[in-house]
Amino acid sequence: MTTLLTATKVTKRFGGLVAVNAVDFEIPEKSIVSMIGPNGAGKTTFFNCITGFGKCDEGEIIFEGTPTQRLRPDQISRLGISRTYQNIRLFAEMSALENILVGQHIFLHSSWMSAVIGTPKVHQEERIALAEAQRLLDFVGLKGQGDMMARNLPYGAQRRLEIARALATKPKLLLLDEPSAGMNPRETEDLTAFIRQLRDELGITIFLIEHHMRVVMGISEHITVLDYGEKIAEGTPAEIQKNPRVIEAYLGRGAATEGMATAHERHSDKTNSKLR
Amino acid sequence: MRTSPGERLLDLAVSGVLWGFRILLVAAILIGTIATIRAGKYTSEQWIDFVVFGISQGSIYALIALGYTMVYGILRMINFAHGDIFMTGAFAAYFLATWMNGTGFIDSYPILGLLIPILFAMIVAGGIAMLVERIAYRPLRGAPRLVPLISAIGASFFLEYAFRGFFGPGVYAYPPIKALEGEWDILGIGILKVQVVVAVAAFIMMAILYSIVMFTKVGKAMRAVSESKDTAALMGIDVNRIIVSTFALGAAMAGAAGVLYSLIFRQVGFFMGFTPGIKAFTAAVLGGIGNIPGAMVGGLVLGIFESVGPSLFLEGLGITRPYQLKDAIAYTMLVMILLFRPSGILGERITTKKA
Amino acid sequence: MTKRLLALLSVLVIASMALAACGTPATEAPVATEAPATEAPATEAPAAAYECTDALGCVTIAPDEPVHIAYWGVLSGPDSSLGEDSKRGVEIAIDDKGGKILDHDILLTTEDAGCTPEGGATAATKLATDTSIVGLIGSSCSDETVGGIATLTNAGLTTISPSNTRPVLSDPARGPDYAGYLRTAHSDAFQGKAVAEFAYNVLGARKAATLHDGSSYAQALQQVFADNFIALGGEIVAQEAVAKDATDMKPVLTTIAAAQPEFLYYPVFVAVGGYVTAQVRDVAGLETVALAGSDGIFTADLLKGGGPNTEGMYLSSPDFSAFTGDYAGFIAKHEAKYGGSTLSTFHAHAYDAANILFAALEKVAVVEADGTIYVPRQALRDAIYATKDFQGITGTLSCSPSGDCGAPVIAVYQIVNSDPASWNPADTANPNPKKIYP
Amino acid sequence: MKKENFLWSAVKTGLIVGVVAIFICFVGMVEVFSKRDVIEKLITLGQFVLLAAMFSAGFIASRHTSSLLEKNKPVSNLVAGLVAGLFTGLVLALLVVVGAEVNLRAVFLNATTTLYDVLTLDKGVGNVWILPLIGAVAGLLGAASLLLPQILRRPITQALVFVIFMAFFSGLFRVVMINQGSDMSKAAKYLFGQTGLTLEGTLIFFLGVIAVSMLWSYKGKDIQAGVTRLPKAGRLSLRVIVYALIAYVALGLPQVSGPFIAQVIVTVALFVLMGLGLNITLGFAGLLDLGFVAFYAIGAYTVGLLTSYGAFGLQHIPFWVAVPIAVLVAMASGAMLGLPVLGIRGDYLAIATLGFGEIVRLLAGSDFLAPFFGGPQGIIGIQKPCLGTLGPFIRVDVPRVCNGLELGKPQDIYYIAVVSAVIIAFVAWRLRESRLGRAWMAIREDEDVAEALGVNLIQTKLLAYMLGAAFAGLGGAIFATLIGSIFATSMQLIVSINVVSLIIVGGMGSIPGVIVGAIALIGLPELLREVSEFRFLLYGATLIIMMLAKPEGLWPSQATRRELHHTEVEAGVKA
Repeated sequence: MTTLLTATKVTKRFGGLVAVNAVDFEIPEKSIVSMIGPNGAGKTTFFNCITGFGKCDEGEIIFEGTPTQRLRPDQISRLGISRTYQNIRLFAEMSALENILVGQHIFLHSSWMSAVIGTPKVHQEERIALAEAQRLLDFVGLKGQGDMMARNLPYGAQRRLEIARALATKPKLLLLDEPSAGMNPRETEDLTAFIRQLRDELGITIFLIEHHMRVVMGISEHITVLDYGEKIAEGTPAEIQKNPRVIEAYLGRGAATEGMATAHERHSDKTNSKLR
Repeated sequence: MRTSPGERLLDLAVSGVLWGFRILLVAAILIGTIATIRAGKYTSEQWIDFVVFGISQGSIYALIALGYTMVYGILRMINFAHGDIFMTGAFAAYFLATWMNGTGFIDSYPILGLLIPILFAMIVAGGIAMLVERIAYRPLRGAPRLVPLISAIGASFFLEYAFRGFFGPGVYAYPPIKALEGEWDILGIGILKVQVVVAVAAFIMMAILYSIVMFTKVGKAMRAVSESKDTAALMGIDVNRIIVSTFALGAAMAGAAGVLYSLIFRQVGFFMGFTPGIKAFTAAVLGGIGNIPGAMVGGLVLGIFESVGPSLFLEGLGITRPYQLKDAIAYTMLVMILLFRPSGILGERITTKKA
Repeated sequence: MTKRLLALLSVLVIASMALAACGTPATEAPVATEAPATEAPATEAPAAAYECTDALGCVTIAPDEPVHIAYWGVLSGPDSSLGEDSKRGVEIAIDDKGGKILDHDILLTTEDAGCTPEGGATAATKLATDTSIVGLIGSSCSDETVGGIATLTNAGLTTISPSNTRPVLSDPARGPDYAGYLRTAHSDAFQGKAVAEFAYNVLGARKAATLHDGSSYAQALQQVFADNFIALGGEIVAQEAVAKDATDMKPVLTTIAAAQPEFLYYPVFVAVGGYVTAQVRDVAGLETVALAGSDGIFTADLLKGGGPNTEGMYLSSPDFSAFTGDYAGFIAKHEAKYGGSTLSTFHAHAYDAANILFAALEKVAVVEADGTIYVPRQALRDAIYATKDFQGITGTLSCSPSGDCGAPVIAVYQIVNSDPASWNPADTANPNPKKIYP
Repeated sequence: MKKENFLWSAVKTGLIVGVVAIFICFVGMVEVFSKRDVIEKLITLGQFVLLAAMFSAGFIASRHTSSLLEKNKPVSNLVAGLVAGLFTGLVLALLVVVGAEVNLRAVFLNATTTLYDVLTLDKGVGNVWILPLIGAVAGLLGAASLLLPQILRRPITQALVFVIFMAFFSGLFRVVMINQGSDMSKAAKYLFGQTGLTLEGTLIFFLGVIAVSMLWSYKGKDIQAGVTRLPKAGRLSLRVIVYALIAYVALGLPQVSGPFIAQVIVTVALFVLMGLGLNITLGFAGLLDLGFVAFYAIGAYTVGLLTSYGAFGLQHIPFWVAVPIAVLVAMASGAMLGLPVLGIRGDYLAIATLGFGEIVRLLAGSDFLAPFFGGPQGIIGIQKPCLGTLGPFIRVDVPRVCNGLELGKPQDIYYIAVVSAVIIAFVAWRLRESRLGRAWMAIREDEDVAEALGVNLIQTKLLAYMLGAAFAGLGGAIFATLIGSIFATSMQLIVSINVVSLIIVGGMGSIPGVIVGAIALIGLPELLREVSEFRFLLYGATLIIMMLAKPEGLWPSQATRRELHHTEVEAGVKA
């Protein structure tokens, strides 16, 4: 298996605080890998480094042989990296369909002038894009809700729409930031199956941050554990579950799995309240 | 997928132009300054005068800017009517002071003759601001960001032209305080008494405001509300009351500024708030909007740039009638500072979520 | 969609009904502007024998209708005191007529022109549409006239401005668009020259500086002064400018001080004038410089804004000793009607302008037995141009073929008392300011 | 919580409205309006305003009473209205009494004896009791109006509003009608007096509107249903007819209405152009630009410099050639502005652009650049557009002769302006529906996410600035030729503020909203030039009221609309 993304000694500081400290990381092609760790461990920051949101201070990230740290987020997305957000960030005042169409932006090439004139090429392009957007909408199970304004969709649908929008960029690597946050067990199960489907059917490599241990352990092939910005462990789910440092990291703050569960719940509360 | 050559060209052009712009500005300033200084038209006393004039003007900008910045900090809203609140304060003080002057009170008790109108102006301005907040802003809380802005613009027009209706389009002369005529000698420099009083009063006022915000219960509540209205409400803070008191406090500062302004410039009229309002808003942004010390710094920087800039930068560049372009300098400075520090001199670095 | 369509449809039905109602004559009758007010008095009043032969047509006023005149000028925005001031002059003139002319009520319409050319254009267009208007007073700002005068002239109207001073407006080569334009205010060409002569010959100044506020009035006037001063042999050591809304003048005055002038001329408006005067003595190097302004600040408001420093200041203005009429009486009426003092300089000019219009109207109007009035427009215009030795309160006025009615007698006054209450240039015993030149 | 006594609440309402009425008096409105009639020789506008205040006091009190009392008792509603009106009248009476003793004029200029005369109907202070009496009656009527059944209330309200509207603009209608010829002139004189409606006119309008409104409420549903029942082809032809009618009205309007209305419409169209431009930068891309007048100025100055035969004209090129150049120059300046402020966000951007607008105005009017732009003396002698060829230069200071049709009058410029506005609206609509439009909106919603989805922020934002600027530049170009002269003083910050306001009032991001907003905020005030003193007062009040009543704008964007439609459908399905 070839490596899709390699990160070497990635470091990010906020003032005196080292959020991510010299983390080495690899994502094999067509795999599902996860990153876990307590709240504030630097997982999302690491995500941001990969997608170019906040440039990392040191280290190197190479995606399919291209160093990405000097690229802007839009250029990185063109390389084939796409993501979702911890607290859903849809374009609230746009319809669901339009949200996905924005995701297709990089595949549309008509200039504004030809759009004004309305050349046949533009119409053609738009028609294809619309069909594709519709297909993605159906794919994530939002059939018939394309005209709904994103902010008016129910929570679960918003999550799925966000994934559909990320898929519209035809990514090779999809970064999911706590996709199961705020979901009930039933929805979580569906989600797990859906993520698998993405990898198996579309061949997309998945990198996920997740608090929900059942999801993580269930689908990940490889797990990295971050604590205080440092990588404290990595390996298969089975290895991680046994790793003493991981247990300590979580246990040290209270209870082992309960602790994780509470953290998770607290977190999903937060996301919920932010929604409206 | 790789970036297209056209796109790379655009990137290059953008950063080229940006840097060109920065370099050009800095070069223009340097060349202008050097040329002016080498021409030696002004004595060092005159340079000091320029700075002193700038400080007194700047401290008034700062006082008005405080209101902008406080309201912005809490509501993320540009209170466009703030300049006109300043005007209402000046009018209130004018009528009181004229009456007091008629009775000879001001001449016999100059300090009280200064303080009472200021207090009165603060009360009137605060009251009007509360009224404006109640009618034009409160029902719009939670509306899209620009809706309160338009309402504020409407309030600004309304106040201006209501006062024009009340008091006519002419100007009124603020009564002079005899005790404040002449100069004081400070460190060997003769400085006008009025200017000293205005600058000192402005600083005292700002210090009081700063301590209110930092150390009192209300101030703490204000800061809490500015962090998050919801959380503050959960903590048992009456958010509405805090917002109203923020408006009132900011408006009181503007009212006081109105009196100080009238003391220096002596003219009170219905349109007097417009330009200082815009300038103070600029000052607030310059310092980093939402930040109280930032408003002070922004006001002073703006005042000094306006005063010194035309002579120092423009004359050396051979630009005729430089003072006509005083405001252009102020705004160019603003853009330049934002180019180097996109969130103002003392502003928070992270502006992502604020907009 | 259907609902919206329907709403639209209903609006359109109403609109088309209205259009049909008033649209039919659009094909029959020629378009309004082409034949203004020739609206057949023959059909209207069959008894009347008068037939309008005027080149510009006539205004017909039925027995029960008022005589309609209009005032246009700046009535909103920061400059509104200028326009409001003139408007009051017109209103007092109407009051003095008892509100009646030729036994008809006088109806005054006002239009805001906002001190901008586009405001002037819009106001003029609106007024030109109203065929009942006989004559106009206005505009306030020269910019407004530039924007609107062609429209008014072409509509056959005549306007008398009380406060435009830009020289080009009454230039002999001003062009046919200005045929309907006269003014009782004086051209700045006279004024700048008078001040220059005063400064050079009387005060003996050789180094002068000027300051203007970016308005076209001030900029032009200080340039006239500078040209004349240089022509006399003097030196202009500094020509500076500030923005119209500037308040802190000390920096620019410091710049002027560096050039060490003996005479500082700032022919600006009241706001800037007040600020400059109040602050000028505080600037090192300008403690003793002679100060001079012009008619833009020839008002008690300058004393309010300028304070004690105004004492000793020179102001050029129309010569008030030539004010033959009862200016004090005018001021008393003003006080009674509006409370407080006048707002600007040109109320008296507006009063005179209105009276010139009335006089001309009384001269040319044809009054029928039943009270119907016909006002031939060209004749009215000619009558205004023919005004000679009119006894106004600003002096004895005669209109030139290029539209200058104001007596170009410019005097220089000196302020002797900085108390606004003492302002009375027309007083014979204790005038303030006092005329000192010529 | 114990509910308030309804009488006490009515007293409060009466007092508050009374204070508002005093405000209206002191602003000077009552006195000035008392010189204008609503119905000739019967009721002046000033009296009407006061009556309306008392009436609404009664109305508000009555409505409040309904909410206070559990059981609906019409008598208490009427009593509340009476009390409220009475107290409003009492407050005003108090003003008269106090005013007779104390010289309020020392502070409030409009507290004149004329005002007191108006308030007491010229009957003197001794008869001041008449005020509360009138107040009580008006309040009672106000309360009674609430009790009317809906079927009557709506037509009466509509008729009243229409009559007031006609009375307010009577001068305008009268002049337009008189200019149509003698028949219309007679009709005009029958309907309109010198400053208001005649009694006959009032009755005709009042009854006419009531009739139409009643008809609509009885038959409206049938007509609506009739249209929906039409076959597709029928509806299509109906639509074609409607569009043809619109075109017919648009073409004929300036010829009928005369130059003033044409000029007002041109002004509105210019603001529509600017509004559409800013709608791209602000409405679509969310970039708050408070210096938008700069591009307008640049467009105007470019045309001025290129076509003027005055002192500063560079070339006497034809208008039609100058306009595209002006648009391109404005576009370039849009890029010039856009580049340095690319990284600035939110309100920082607002003030930076405001600065840009001010810099452009200051430079254009400055002495420093006066040799190029005329400084305060402006650029005059801008050539009018000519359909046909322009004659050769004869002298620099003489306009070239137009061999053909010269479009000099406002009615002619009208066509240029309206056609431009229609074309630009179409362009804006196409842009909105394109990939670029979606990218702009994505930036407006969340800049970071848009970038992460591959939207090139630099390119997209720059295009927003450039296209917005181009539209405004076109507006400026037409402005220059309409007025024939340009001065820097025309390019004030207030223009930018107006443009921002009209976009929000119309509905942000909505193209028809821009047009509606421009009509409401630019067209109406232009028509109100007669009441110039209160123009901006009313304008300010309107802005506040509109934001309170319809914060989403008068004609919200399609997304909102579609959303509403969607919920409607859902509701339909459920039902």
